[in-house]
This record gives sequence, C-alpha cells and structure tokens, in this order.
Amino acid sequence: MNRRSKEALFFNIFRGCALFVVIVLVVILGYILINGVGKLSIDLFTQNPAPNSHGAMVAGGILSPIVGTLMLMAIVLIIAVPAGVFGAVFLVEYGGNNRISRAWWMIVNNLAGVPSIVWGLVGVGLLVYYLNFGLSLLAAGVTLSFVILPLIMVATKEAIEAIPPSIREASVALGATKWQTVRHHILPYSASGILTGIILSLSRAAGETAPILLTGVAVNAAIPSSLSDSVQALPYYIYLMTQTSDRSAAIPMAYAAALVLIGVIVLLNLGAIILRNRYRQKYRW
Amino acid sequence: MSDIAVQDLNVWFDKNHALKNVNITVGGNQITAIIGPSGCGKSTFIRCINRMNDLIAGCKVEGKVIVDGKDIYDKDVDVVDIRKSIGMVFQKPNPFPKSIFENIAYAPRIHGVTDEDGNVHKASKQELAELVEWSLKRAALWDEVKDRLDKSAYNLSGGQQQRLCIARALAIKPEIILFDEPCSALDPIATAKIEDLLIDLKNDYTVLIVTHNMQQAGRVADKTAYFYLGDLIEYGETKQIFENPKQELTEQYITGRMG
Amino acid sequence: MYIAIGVIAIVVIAAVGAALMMGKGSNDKSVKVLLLKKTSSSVAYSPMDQEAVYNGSYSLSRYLYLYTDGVPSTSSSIYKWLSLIYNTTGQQMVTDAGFYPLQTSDLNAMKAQLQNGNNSAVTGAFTESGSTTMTEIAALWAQSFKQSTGITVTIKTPGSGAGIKDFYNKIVDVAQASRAMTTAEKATAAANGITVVEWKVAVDGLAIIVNKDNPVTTLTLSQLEGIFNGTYTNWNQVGGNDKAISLYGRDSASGSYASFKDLVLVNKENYTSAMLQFNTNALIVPEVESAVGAIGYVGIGFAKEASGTSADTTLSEVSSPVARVL
Amino acid sequence: MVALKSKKNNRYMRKIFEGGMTGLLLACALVSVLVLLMVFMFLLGNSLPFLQNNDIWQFLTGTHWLPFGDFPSYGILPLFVGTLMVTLVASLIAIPVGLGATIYLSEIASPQVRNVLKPVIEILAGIPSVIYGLFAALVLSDWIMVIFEPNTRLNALNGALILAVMMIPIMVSVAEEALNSVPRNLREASLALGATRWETLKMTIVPAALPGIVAAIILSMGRAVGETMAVIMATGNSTQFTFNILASMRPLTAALAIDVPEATVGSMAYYSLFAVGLVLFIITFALNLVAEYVLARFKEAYH
Repeated sequence: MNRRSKEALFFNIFRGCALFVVIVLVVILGYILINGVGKLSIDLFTQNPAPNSHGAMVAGGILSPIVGTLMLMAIVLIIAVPAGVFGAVFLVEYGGNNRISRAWWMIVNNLAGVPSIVWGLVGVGLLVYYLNFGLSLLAAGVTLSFVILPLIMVATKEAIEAIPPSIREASVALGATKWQTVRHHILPYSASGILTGIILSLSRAAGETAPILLTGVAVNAAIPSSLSDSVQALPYYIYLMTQTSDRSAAIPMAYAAALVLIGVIVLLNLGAIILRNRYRQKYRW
Repeated sequence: MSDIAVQDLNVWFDKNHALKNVNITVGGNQITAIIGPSGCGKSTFIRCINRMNDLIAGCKVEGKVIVDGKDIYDKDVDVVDIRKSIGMVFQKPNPFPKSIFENIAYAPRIHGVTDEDGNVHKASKQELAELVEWSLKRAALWDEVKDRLDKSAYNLSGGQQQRLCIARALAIKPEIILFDEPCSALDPIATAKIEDLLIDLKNDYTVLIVTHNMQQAGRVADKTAYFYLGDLIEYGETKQIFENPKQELTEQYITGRMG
Repeated sequence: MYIAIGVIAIVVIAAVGAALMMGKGSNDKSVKVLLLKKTSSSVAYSPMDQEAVYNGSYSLSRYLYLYTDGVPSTSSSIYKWLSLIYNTTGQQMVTDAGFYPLQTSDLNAMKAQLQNGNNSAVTGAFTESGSTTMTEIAALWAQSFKQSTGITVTIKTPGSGAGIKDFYNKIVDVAQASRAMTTAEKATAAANGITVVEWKVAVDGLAIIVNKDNPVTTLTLSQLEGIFNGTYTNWNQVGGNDKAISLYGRDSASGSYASFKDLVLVNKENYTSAMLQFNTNALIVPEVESAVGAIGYVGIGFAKEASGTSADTTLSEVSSPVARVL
Repeated sequence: MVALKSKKNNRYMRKIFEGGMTGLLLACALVSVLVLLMVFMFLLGNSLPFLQNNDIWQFLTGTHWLPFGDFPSYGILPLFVGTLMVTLVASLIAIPVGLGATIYLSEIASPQVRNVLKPVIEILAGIPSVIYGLFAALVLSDWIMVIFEPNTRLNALNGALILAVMMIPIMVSVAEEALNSVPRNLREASLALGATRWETLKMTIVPAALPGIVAAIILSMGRAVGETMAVIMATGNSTQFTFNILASMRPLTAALAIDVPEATVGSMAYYSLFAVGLVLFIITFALNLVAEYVLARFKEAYH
C-alpha cells in the first residue's frame, strides 16, 4: 500500500461521504417532491383547511397555515430584528472588548444554542399563563422571537466584525462621533451581512414548530383576525397531518405542505446567498 | 501657524509604560520627523496629539499636550473639535469603500463648512465640489482622478489611495497633519511623490511624520526627534541630529544605520 | 468522472426509494378489530355492534362529553352550538365520523337540560379545547355551525386532560372530553367560580385493534388487562402464536388513556412503560398495520375507517336485544 | 491658532443628538439583555418548587416517568437515556461522514464541485426539523422495518438516523471554517517538503484544525440533544427504560412537548417539567461552553 494508493483510498472515502450527503438531500427532497407535487393546485393556496365527509381536516387548502407562518415571521421581524441588530451594534461598538461585553457575548452565543422546546416551555409559562396572553398568535410570535433574538445578535456581530478596524479609525480620525461612525461607516458596510443574517433567521423562524406547538396553534384556526386569536402554521399543519385520520388523504397533504414550506425556505436561503455574493464584490477590502 | 507644546507626557498600556515624561515643543510651518527603533513609542506619541489613543482599551495618559495654548486633555475639551483641526494619515491606506468624491466630501459634510468670520454652515453641493477639487489638487492627485470622481476609491493604486487619504484630511482645513509611517506600504516612486507633497504642505500646515526610514527624515524634515524605549533622547535641527548628534544613543542609532 | 458516477447513483437510489414507497402503499392497509368477552365463558361482542355498545355488553363503551360553565341561555352562541349538536344533522355528523349518536333516552335528557339556561355570557365566537378523539366530530360541527350561523368555533385538540384544564382555568369556554371530569377537576372548577354542566354528545366503543395477520380474534377483559399492565409479553400467552407483543396507546393528556385505564386496568395499576404513547388515535393505526405483534386501542370512528368496514355496518357474533343505558 | 471655531449651539446640538442615539442603542441592548436573562430566571424560578421538595437524586436516577395521575413518579433516567442513545448513535454516523465531507469540501473538491456542494449543505441546514420528522415517520421507519425487523416501526434507531442527517450540515459548516482558517503557509510548507496531500492533511492541517473540529462535533451534538420535532415523530415516545436501540424511547425534549399541554399551572407536574427544561438547558449550555472555549483557544492560536 504505497503512499500514492493510500492517498487515493482516503480521498475516495471522503468523496463517498460528500456523495452520501448529496444523496441524502436528493432522496429527502425527491420523496417530498414526488408525493407532494400531485397535490399542488390553485385551491391549495386559496382555501383554508376544512373537514372532509368524515370530519378529518384533510380537505380544502393550506391558506391559513401559510398566512399564519407569514404572520409569525412578521412578529419576529418587528420584535427580534430591531432589538437584536441595534442591541448587537451597541455591544460591539460601545461595549468595547472589556470583560463584561466578552462575558455577555458568551451568554448570547450559548442562548443561541438553547433547544427551541425549552423556549416553548418558558413561552407557555411566561406568556400564555403568567402574562395571560392565552394560546394565541401573540404568545407564539413572542416565543419565536426569543428563539431568533440571539441568532440575529450573533449574525450582526459577525457582520460588523468583518469590517477592518482601520476604516473605523479613519472615520474617528476625521472627527466623526461614535454615532456618526456607526451611522455612516459601520452599518452601511455591514448591511448586507446583517440582512443575510436576518433572512436566514426568518427562514429558521418559518420552520420552527416546537415553540409554537405549545403556545398558540389550533387545529382549525382560520386566518387570525387579532393578536389573541390562535394561529395555524405550515410546520404545525405538517405535524398535524401525520396524526390525522383518513391517512390516505392526510399524508399527501402533509407532503404538499412540506413542499410549500421547503419552497419558502429555499427561496429565502437563495436570496441570502445571492445577496451575500453580490455585496461581497462591492465591498472587498 | 500653530505649535504644539508637550509637557511631561506619560502613557501606559495596562502595565507597559510606553512613553516616559516626554517634553518637546514642535514649531509651526515646519516638518518634524520622529524616528527610532520599532516599539520606541513614536506612534504612541503621535497618536496622543489627536487623542487617537482614547480608542485603545487600557490606555492611560498623563501630562499636557498644549495645542495653541489649549491642553487637549482638559476635561471640557470636546475631542471632536480637536480631531477636526488635526488631520491624520495612517500607515496602511484606509479609504472608505465609497467613491473618490464621497471619501473627501464625508468630513466636510458632517462638520459643515466654516466661512471667513468663523461661523459654520451646512456645505452646499457647490461648496463640496470646490472643496473636493481643491483638496485633490493640494494632494497632487487631481489630474489622475478628475474624470472618475464617482468611481470606487478601491480601484486606485496604493500610492494614489494614500494621497486620497491626505486629500481627505486636508478637506477639513486642519492646522496640523500627523503622518504615521505613511510610506512604509508604498513603492519608491509613490513614496517620492508623497515626500514632495509633504514639503509643499509645510508652507501651510504644521507637519509631524513618524518614520523608520532615516533617508526620508533627512530629505523632508526640518527638525527631528529621536525616541528610544519610550524616552525622547534628542531633538533638534535635522542636519545637526544626523551629522553631529549630542547624545551617545542617538549617534549609535544614526551610525548603526549610516555606516 | 466521479460526478458521472455520483449522478447515476443518485438516480438509482431515488428510483428504488420511490418504488419501495409505492409498493408499500399498495398492500391491503387495514387492521383487525377484536371481540371482547367479559369472562372466558361469556359472549364475545364487537365494538362495531351499535346495540352491544349501547347496552354495555361491549365492555369498553363510553360517552363523549362537552363541559360548559352553567347552562347557556337562548341568546348565547353556545346554546346554538348545543342545539346543532342535538338536532338530527348534528347527530348524523357523529355517525359520519364513525361514532354512535346518542340513544333517544340520552338525547331527550340532554335536550331537557338545555331548556331555561341562564348564562348568556358567550354570544360570539368561542374556543373549544380537548379530546383528539373528537377532532373529527368537532370539525364537522364547527364547519356546519359556521355555515348556518356565521359564528366561528376554534377547535384545539391537546387532549381531554389539557382541554379540561384550560376550561377550569377559564382559558377556553367549552371543554370536549372522551372521559368524565374527575371529582378533583370539578372541585377546582367550582373553586374558580365555574358551575360545571356535563353534556353527553356521542357514544364511543374503544376498539382493540391488532395486525390483520394476527390469528387471535377474541380476548377476555382479564387477558386485555394482562397485556396492558405488562404481565403478558408474548401472544402465545393469550392464544396467539409465538410473537412478542408491542403495545400502542395514547399519551397521558388524552381522555382515551384515562377511560381505557378505568375500564381495563381495574386494579388501579399503571400501563406498562413499554407501551408506545401517541397523542392521536390516527397515529396508532399505521403502527398496528406495520407490526404483526402489535395491539392498540382507538376510538370506534378510527377503527371503522382503518378496518375497511364502512361506517354503518354492524356485525357481532351474538347480540342481545336488551338496551340499557351505561 | 487652532480655531475651536464651531459655534456653541452647533456643538451642544450634536452632543444631545449623540447622547440620544447612544441611549437608543443602549435601550435595545438592554431589551435583549433583560429578556434573555428574565427567561432564564423564569426557567429557574419555576423549577425550584419541584427541586426544593423532591429528592433530586431520585429525580435524576428514577426509572419511571409518570408526572400525572394519582401516584406520580418523577424519574427522568429513561428520558435521559433516550436522549443519550439517540444522540450517541447519531454521532457515530454523523461524525465520520461529516468529517469526510468537510475534508472533501475544503481540500479535495474542485471549485465547481464546491459551488454545488456548499449550497446543498446550506439547504440541508435550512430544512425545518418537522420535514425531517415527516421523512423519518413515513419513509425511513419503513426502510428500518424492512432491514432490521424491529419490534416497533417507530424506535430510537429511526430517531438517531434522522438526527445524524441533521447533525451533518452543522458539523460541515463549523469544521470547514476551522480547516480554512489554518494558515496557507502551513500547508505550503508541508507540501514543499514533498509530503502528499493526504500526508499534509493528516500531519499538519487536521491536527492544526483539531480544536475547531472538536468544537464542530460538540455543537452538532448540542443541536441533536435539543431537537424535538424530528424525534417526536420518529421514536414512538415510549417511556420504557431500555438501552435497546431498536426499542422505542422518549428523549427529554419529546417529554416536554408531550407532557406540557397536560400540566396544570402550579401543579407539581408543571414544576417538574420546568426541572426537565432546566436539565436540558444545562446540558446544551455546558456543551456550548466547551465548544466556545475550544474555539476561542483555537482562534487565538491563529490570529
């Protein structure tokens, strides 16, 4: 086994691993495509879920789950994004790198790793009962914001730290104040990185099920008319369809909803990738 | 023109005593070179003049730096005013990732423009254009960039970028300009251009330049100060420093290189 | 060159996977419903036999309930909701979902209880939360209620226990349960200022389902108890062939978990921890279909749909004419 | 004369505006600071009533988990073993495959292949866990049924396999970053000495990037421990105390999702579930701390 053939062997093993990863993706997406595409129709996107003759919620479309998911993402956008982005800007720019801000970033990093079901548990206890939001769109949205807030803070920090310190020094040397430096130099140049982070966090929010499972979803929730109504969401609908009777009707609907959800996620991810690459040329340093 | 009087200046970075009771007065309208081996505190010294050391965590400054009769380390002094009147050019060119025009117009836009009788008003488009043209001409870059002012500053060469940074500093009409080893990242031709520019700037500005290049100090500087391990060893006419230095340490440093 | 191999491999894998999936789907997807005997010598009854469930000869019969705070007055939307449930269309929907409508005696009792209500608090949309067994019935009721009155009833199905809890915590207006409220729950409700009113809305026969290749057709109550408390672990101990028993039941939040336990585990012992727990009946059916040694319990609606017998046929080894309210 | 020329009011105005903006940013930072700490306090606060008057040792080692009913027993060992078995078996698969794919991606793959493989990995990372759960519940479990003939279609192996698939993207992205941050000159130095690319990898690059790789493994295990939806749909959720991977198990996360709707606010069961939440929080927090420490030390070595 000379050195050359040993190298060839190992490199083929590594190629196999990479191939396996690709195969896994193709098989999973393939199954969802094959089983879900048949159900795609206009009605799917224009009707709410409705009971069939036996009462199983497999008839109609998935309009209210789609709208529910978008509403949840909107709440996350309103709550988690501003607090996360500006909070991170403050901690990086004004916090300096003393021990406190380093310790704080360690906490934020670790909170980004907390299981989403634990956020769901806290969401139920704190929001649904203690603050009496009840099982509602608001409780689900705020719980989701808990999950996403640390992710946005970490993404913003990384985007800001990608800017070389010499540019911050140049601005300060010209007599720009702290805020002017942030406003004119830090935010504009890191905007694409922050935006990418926000998009990826929102696509994570769209896919989360555990937090909303406990805090706000209902079987036949139509499109919520107020924050206190309960909400349907695509991930919950998929989970629900695997538990509904009339399985021969329910399973295809689960695959169809999964296809739509993956469509949303892939679109968001591609948008983030394109954004990142386009801006990368503009601000290479 | 303005002169700078430094009185028993001491600087610490956490425990490291970077500058030890430096006393020096730098006259106006002349170029003062600050030389010395690396780590002797020459960059720290120049960064004290426009308080850039404030940015560094754990930095402690004691002593006075009097610019035009006013100590810039006084409590009630607004650091923004100091930096408006003292420009700085860094070792590695650091233009903003904006167009050439925007790079220069940035500072006047945030500070406004001061007219004859001293009051400040928002710079109009016309005034900005004139100021940009004036700065670029003053930095001897106008002819090379006048027809691509809206292009990104990153398309310029190293030497051009550094001259752009100089133009950017000139745009805020400072009294003093600090250069922290401006040519160490540049090729000989670009370095020569910068040195000619420095000599030209001497007539209107007080110029301090940190350099580890002895020949450069010899060519451009009227006065030279030699720092070693945080102490100001000797300060005087450049000719005198290089030909018959008074201090033993200065001579060792000069001959070590000259010989 | 590696790319070519990779692409070919992917296509082959996907094709095989798809075929497997399709193949799996074609075989006869159904389960077998067992008959139950009170003692080894008594007559075996099937939950499919409506009379046997009505008169209790099928031992795992139970009511499905709604709970409200006081009797709703005629102006309340809950009054309209209950009127729909108790008129012919409402009870027909119970049959559509595969369950048994109320016997006439129960139906009349409930209609009587509905008269001269005094609680007119809820007039608009409201929320009903609880049993997953009643998901289908409640969905049918909610759809026709929306069509006839325009009022939206939001249905939540975290399980009977959770629904009852939300009810006495005043988070929801109506609880739906596949078991009666316990005295402790009624006490807590009373403490929260709720006058608990119990409404029988349908009849269910908890069906015991097994894999269709399992030879066993009948079990006595004590054998059933032995299986679910872990005494019997192999089918050959209860007259079947040598195959390990795998148990499928509901999770503790569901009403079926509690009512099955009261009716079968009569010595107050717990289910064996080997029992897999699911939060809806529908999840149990595919598991029993896929494992030969499987046994599970589901509401009659799910058993009918999964065993391929249509909703209205009734079959039983022997059925006695005597009708008796449970 | 250095003309401190700006007018009094202009400077005063700027000071106010500057203070205002700093205040606003501080407010946002405080919001996120307080929210995240408050949430942790709530988790701790609600598990104390349980931890104070129940024997914690019995809680951690008891083999029966039945929080409801007349004689509840709060033993989370079966749940802990569930999480442990599922995560370990998943790691046994994900670590070798993940590392292999990472090394291929950063060292062997041609630029075109890399441009295809990187988006594939990012999309795999982006797929919501409920869709992995759907695939495990409907497809993967049938394949396992055919191959291993387990007693129950839904079992811990089913959960472990799907978790392995979910771990790989995280491992690849973190480990690849570690490999890329090994300075180029290290690789060139080894090649210049005549080492083959594999020997260079084996002897210089991987050892140098080892801390980063270890951090990647720990972070992906943290994700596996914290996963809920995929395991609920894949493992059958029985609370039996067993180490048999072909048997059904219920990990800690699944226990939370299943039991919380049933728990009455203020009941012992409610507080016991918060204690389970706290245990999960501590496990993932510890894993993240270790990963963070390893990564920090690794970053210092090369920056």
